[in-house]
Amino acid sequence: MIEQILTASVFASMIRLATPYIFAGIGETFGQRSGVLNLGVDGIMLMGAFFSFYTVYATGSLVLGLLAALLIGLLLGLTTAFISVTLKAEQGISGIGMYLFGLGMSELLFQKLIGTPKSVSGFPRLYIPVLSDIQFLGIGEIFFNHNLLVYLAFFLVPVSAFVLNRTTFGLMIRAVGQNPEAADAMGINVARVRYMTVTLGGLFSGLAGASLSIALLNVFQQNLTSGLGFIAVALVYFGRWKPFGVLAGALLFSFVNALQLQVSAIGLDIPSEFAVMAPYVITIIALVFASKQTEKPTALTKPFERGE
Amino acid sequence: MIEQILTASVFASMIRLATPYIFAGIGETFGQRSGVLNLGVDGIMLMGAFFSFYTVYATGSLVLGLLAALLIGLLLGLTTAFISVTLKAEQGISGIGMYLFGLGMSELLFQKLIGTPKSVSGFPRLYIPVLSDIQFLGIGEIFFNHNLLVYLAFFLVPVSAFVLNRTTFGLMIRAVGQNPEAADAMGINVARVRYMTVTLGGLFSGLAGASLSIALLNVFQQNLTSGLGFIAVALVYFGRWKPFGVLAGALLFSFVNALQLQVSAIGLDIPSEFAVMAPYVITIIALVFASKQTEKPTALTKPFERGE
Amino acid sequence: AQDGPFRVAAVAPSATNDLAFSQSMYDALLAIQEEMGADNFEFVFQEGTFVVDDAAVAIGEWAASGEYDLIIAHGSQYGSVVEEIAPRFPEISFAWGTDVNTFGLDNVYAYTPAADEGGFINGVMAGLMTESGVIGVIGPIEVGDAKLYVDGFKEGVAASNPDAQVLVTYIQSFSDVPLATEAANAHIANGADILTGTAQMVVGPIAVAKENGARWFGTQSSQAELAGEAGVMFQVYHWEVVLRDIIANIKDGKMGGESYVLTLQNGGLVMESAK
Amino acid sequence: MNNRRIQHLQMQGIVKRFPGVLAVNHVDFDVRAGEIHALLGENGAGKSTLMKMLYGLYHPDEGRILIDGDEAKIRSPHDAIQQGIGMIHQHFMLVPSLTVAENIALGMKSSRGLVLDLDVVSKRVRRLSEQYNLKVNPDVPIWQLAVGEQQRVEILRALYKGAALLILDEPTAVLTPQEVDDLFRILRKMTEEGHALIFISHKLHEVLAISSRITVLRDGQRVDTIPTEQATKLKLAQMMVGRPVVLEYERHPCQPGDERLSLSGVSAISDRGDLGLKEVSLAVYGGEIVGVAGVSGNGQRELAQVIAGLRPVTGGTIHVGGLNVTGKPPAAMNVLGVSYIPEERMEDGVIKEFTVSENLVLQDHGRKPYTRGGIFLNFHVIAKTCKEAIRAYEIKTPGADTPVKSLSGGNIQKLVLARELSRRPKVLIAAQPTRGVDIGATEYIHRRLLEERSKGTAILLISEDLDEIMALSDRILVMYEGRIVGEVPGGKVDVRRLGAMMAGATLDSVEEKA
Ligand SMILES: Nc1ncnc2c1ncn2[C@@H]1O[C@H](COP(=O)(O)OP(=O)(O)OP(=O)(O)O)[C@@H](O)[C@H]1O
Ligand SMILES: Nc1ncnc2c1ncn2[C@@H]1O[C@H](COP(=O)(O)OP(=O)(O)OP(=O)(O)O)[C@@H](O)[C@H]1O
Ligand SMILES: [Mg+2]
Ligand SMILES: [Mg+2]
Repeated sequence: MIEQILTASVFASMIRLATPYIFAGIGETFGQRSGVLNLGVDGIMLMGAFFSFYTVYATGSLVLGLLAALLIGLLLGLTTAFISVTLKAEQGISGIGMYLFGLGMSELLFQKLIGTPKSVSGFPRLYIPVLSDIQFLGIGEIFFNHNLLVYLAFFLVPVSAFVLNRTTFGLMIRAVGQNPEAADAMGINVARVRYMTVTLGGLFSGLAGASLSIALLNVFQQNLTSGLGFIAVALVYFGRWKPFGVLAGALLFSFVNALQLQVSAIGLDIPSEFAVMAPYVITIIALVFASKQTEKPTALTKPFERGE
Repeated sequence: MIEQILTASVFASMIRLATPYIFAGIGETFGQRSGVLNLGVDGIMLMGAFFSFYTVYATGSLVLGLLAALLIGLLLGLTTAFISVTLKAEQGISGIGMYLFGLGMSELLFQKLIGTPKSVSGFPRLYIPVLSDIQFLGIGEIFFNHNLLVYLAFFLVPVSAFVLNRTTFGLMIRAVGQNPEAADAMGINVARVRYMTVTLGGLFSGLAGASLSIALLNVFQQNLTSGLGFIAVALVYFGRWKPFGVLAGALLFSFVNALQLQVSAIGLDIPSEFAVMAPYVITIIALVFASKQTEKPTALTKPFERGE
Repeated sequence: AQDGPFRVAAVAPSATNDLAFSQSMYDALLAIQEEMGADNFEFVFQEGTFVVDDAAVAIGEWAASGEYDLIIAHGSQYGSVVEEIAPRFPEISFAWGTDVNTFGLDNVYAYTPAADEGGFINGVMAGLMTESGVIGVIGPIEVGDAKLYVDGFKEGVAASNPDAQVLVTYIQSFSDVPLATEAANAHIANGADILTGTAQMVVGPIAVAKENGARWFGTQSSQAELAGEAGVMFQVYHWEVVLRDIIANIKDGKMGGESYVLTLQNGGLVMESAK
Repeated sequence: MNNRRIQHLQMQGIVKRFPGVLAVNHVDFDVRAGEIHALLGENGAGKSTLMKMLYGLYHPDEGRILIDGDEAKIRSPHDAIQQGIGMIHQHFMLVPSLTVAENIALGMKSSRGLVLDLDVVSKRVRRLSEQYNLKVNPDVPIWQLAVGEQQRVEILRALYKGAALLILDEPTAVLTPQEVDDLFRILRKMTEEGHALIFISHKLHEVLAISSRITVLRDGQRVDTIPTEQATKLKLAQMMVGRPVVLEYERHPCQPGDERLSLSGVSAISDRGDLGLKEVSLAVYGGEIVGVAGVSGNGQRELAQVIAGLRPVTGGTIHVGGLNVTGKPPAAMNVLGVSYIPEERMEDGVIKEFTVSENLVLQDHGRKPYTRGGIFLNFHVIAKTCKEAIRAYEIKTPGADTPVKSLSGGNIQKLVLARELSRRPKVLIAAQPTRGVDIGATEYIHRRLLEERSKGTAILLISEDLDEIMALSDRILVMYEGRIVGEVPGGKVDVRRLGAMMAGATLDSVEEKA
């Protein structure tokens, strides 16, 4: 029974499901560590998903599709930075604004330019000679049977952790997120650091969108993400502002989802109460066990102004 | 042309649309003013909507339906308070947990107990002798042709403003939200005040749900609110933590929606770009004009612990 | 797989209780099972599979197991997967929708509803019934079968009553009941005495029609019970028709190559009137 | 309001442990109606912790509290207030967005039941403030008040609530000499009326002036309790630190070098939106310490921030080493060799959550040798440099990787000093460098500043502590309402004269009177 449920394909599915959460969550982590909450992730994801999809649909080029997602992510990230850093708008509500914008605009463009749901052929699964064939514990299927963007997402986790903890840029990000006044007094350009992290976050959100529309789902439709970006924001809290924490949250969350799929695919009748309660129970458990020693950026959502 | 668009029925529609936002937004205002962010509003609304609907469906009694909504709102409000005040969980993520719970549980119960969408006869429109007949400027139709819960929502706005600004309870709420350490040192029980506001918020969210399912729509269906509770949370920021600010935001938001419906209902062809951009543009404008002199509770989302 | 019961595996993007797209297929499979008997017909149904790669894995595993006679990919986003996997398993039959493209493969069926047909009929009736000459339509987003239905409805009204006004509001959401309700209210306020609409948020407009003495035309499934005396006519999808044909074909050895359209003619679309 | 009087309060055998710290170790303490009992001790000696237990904020692990012989259970501030105990905290416990009257009404019963009676509260506050000569407008929000006024609100609140016993935790740390005099007048009046007072301060002369008994704590233990008549500065300092302390510094005569820093006609807007700095001109030369004296809120903070590049200038020019740096950001000031020890060290000087070593390299992390290629941090070098600094500056910390927030105030100040001085500054701005710092650390910081002076650094010392200004400065500038109203040479200065100038009298008028 257990072997029937916990098959290699469940774990492979978990890894695929986790991919967009990782992209978006890591991007959001950079922003939040520097003190900027971006609630508009989902909107940027939708725009990234649409632009990459449309580019692939129109040109057939996956590379151009990826570039389109990066470009729109960059632009909307810059806009978010402008609104929250330069205009110093309330981050809670301006993020909702960006979400509504991305949601509406991607839908509008979709209707004008495409019309009905179409599919494209997105990033193919990569066959990695020896690795993909490992039968032992299903390792080949679980880890080495995915498309490029899946690998990229997982690769970005250690890279981001390294950047945050071991580089001068990371030190500046953390300083700005914890105490912008002190960072400013130490000669760090608070606004510039925040512009960089928020724009980076936009870029990652764009990638997250592309990972859906041209790598995992290969379709576009209105509200393709259906709130996935908000869950990614929640995962940043869940992961205590650490890239590996975000990864763990994304995997846990995706595992529960994959498990539910598998349970219904093999025709098991598990009471649906279980399915309903699972995310809630997991959330609460995670909260209780979450270390209180967090890296929480104390200046999160606080705009910075000299002489205040 | 303008008279064709800005009819009395558009304003009446605005007032109806605003009702659930007002209930939920005012409830959230109490919680936030005391320093607790409750992101689970939408989940509590769904549960309130379901329980009141089911009670009316089963018993035919509107009074019992209202009580059911209040009861479940109270219970879930207490749960939220327990998680955020006693367990000191991260408010961002625990709210999402409550949302998922309410969403899943209301859907499950709906399927088990009712099955397919049904309708009930909810609160009827009240005819108020002289007032409802005022023809001048359509005042009778706009203001005095609604059901009891609509009046209740609007009545709660000045009451809440009074409670917050002019009562000892309101003073405690504001102190706890701004500086819990100082409030504690003055002998105020910070936890108790927060329990009360968050539970009150739950109660109001339950009412918001009931206003949909047994007063305005008189139907229930899975995810009946479709994220309305999240917008209510955003309206609290928009309204700068003041009941009248929340009211203004709810009316503005609902007015834009009602206007768009009217425009297409009279067969006008307005480019959909307008519809898409409107909420975003309004958000930004509101942010730019929003007074920076806010009542923002500085301890928002911060759990309180003595000796830290 | 010729001996024993006929076995079907199906994958769909949303939940089997969505009261819409996925549920319509799930209900159809249940109906077939009822007809043929649980001994002769078995099926598994993987719901909530919005990640195409996951669907690909499931479809691949089902195909490779050789245990299934028919694999249904219920969602237009699964087209590329079917196109890729089906050629490798010529002895297994695949069906996907909603679309008409079988990729020129002999073991692939495609299916789609002609929602404009029932829309047209509803429209003709609405045109004849309206007294005010104003008819309100509440749609979600201008795509797919919602668009087909609304366009068919407009043509129907134009055919029976060229003077009647059909006013369409797309509320840009499949689920926002409060907004759909006020859209219906706006139509009523502007003189509409007949309403119609599509997608799951129409429960709100139906209640509005009832409350204001207006009449309601529906689509996708029967809303007769909910609409009560307001209800007039409903276009109901019956995927069983397609499934029945496909199963008979497979038993005869014809594995695919055909595309089905649910129509009034073939009984895939049924007009049900309110009592 | 509570009219009960406490005749004798005793704390017996009190113990309080925090994870890894024995903060209070079997301490006996008592206070009687009509007396002021002073509590002395270095940073971290346990003074605040002991008092927070009396006020119900912490709970003792052992020991008991007796009020007039009966054991009292004080589980929360609410209980303490009920017993007639009031406390004025080291960090004020006021809600900034609320008005004075609202802050006082907070947690009190209203005469109108659930509805607030702010007008009644205001009236009573006015009456009380006349009675005690404590000028406060009850209807303004707290954030508009200067620190001294905020303290008056705290005292009024305690009086309003009828506190029979009042704890004052470092009430004078942020006050000017005049304000201290006013405070002492009020405290004496309160003792005459039968209040019992507990007074905490690091300033020995204040303790000698106001108290009737003195208890000294060291490392959580009570060293001794003595009547004030038997105490001297030197004796108290020795009891606190556990070794002899130098209270006078040797100083070489000043040998001014080149002009390092000059301001001409500099103006700036304060946080309150008015002109906080009005056409200030001054110059500081290498090898001298220029002291800036003044009452809190007279533009000293703005002056320091303007020079550090942290506050925009609305008029005038600033030169460093002959270069015009007006309007340059903090980064440029760093490069030019301007070091800044900010007044609010916890807010502006360090990042509390960062480790000691991260804080030490915060400014220069992007420069060699702390980085490789400007991108990667060189942890090896950072660790080594940090260890040296900890040793050289005697920073008491468990290690280089300890978060700064778990260090004591004095040690955090040493850390800031270490960072700023290790950069070999040409100009050093030191704002309130020893505020809230104990005698031992103060002595250390003063010696370091004098060392820096003999190395030829130009030092601008901004302080509200007149003793400090007089002990260290070669020249003293006095600020009043954003202007420099006078300059006197350092050394032997008439405190009364200086005080009068700080209160707004001009140099001429002061000289006339003298
Ligand atoms: N909440 C706490 N948790 C852990 N340790 C604490 C806490 N509060 C105080 N301490 C520790 O207890 C000891 C005594 O601290 P306390 O604040 O009483 O000193 P103090 O005498 O008031 O010093 P200062 O003159 O700096 O105000 C210190 O070592 C301090 O670090
Ligand atoms: N943004 C602000 N706008 C107006 N007033 C403020 C603002 N922020 C703080 N204040 C209050 O104004 C008061 C006076 O501030 P100011 O900086 O002039 O006094 P100060 O000398 O420098 O006080 P301190 O002794 O703490 O340094 C302070 O007590 C502060 O609480
Ligand atoms: Mg202390
Ligand atoms: Mg000052």
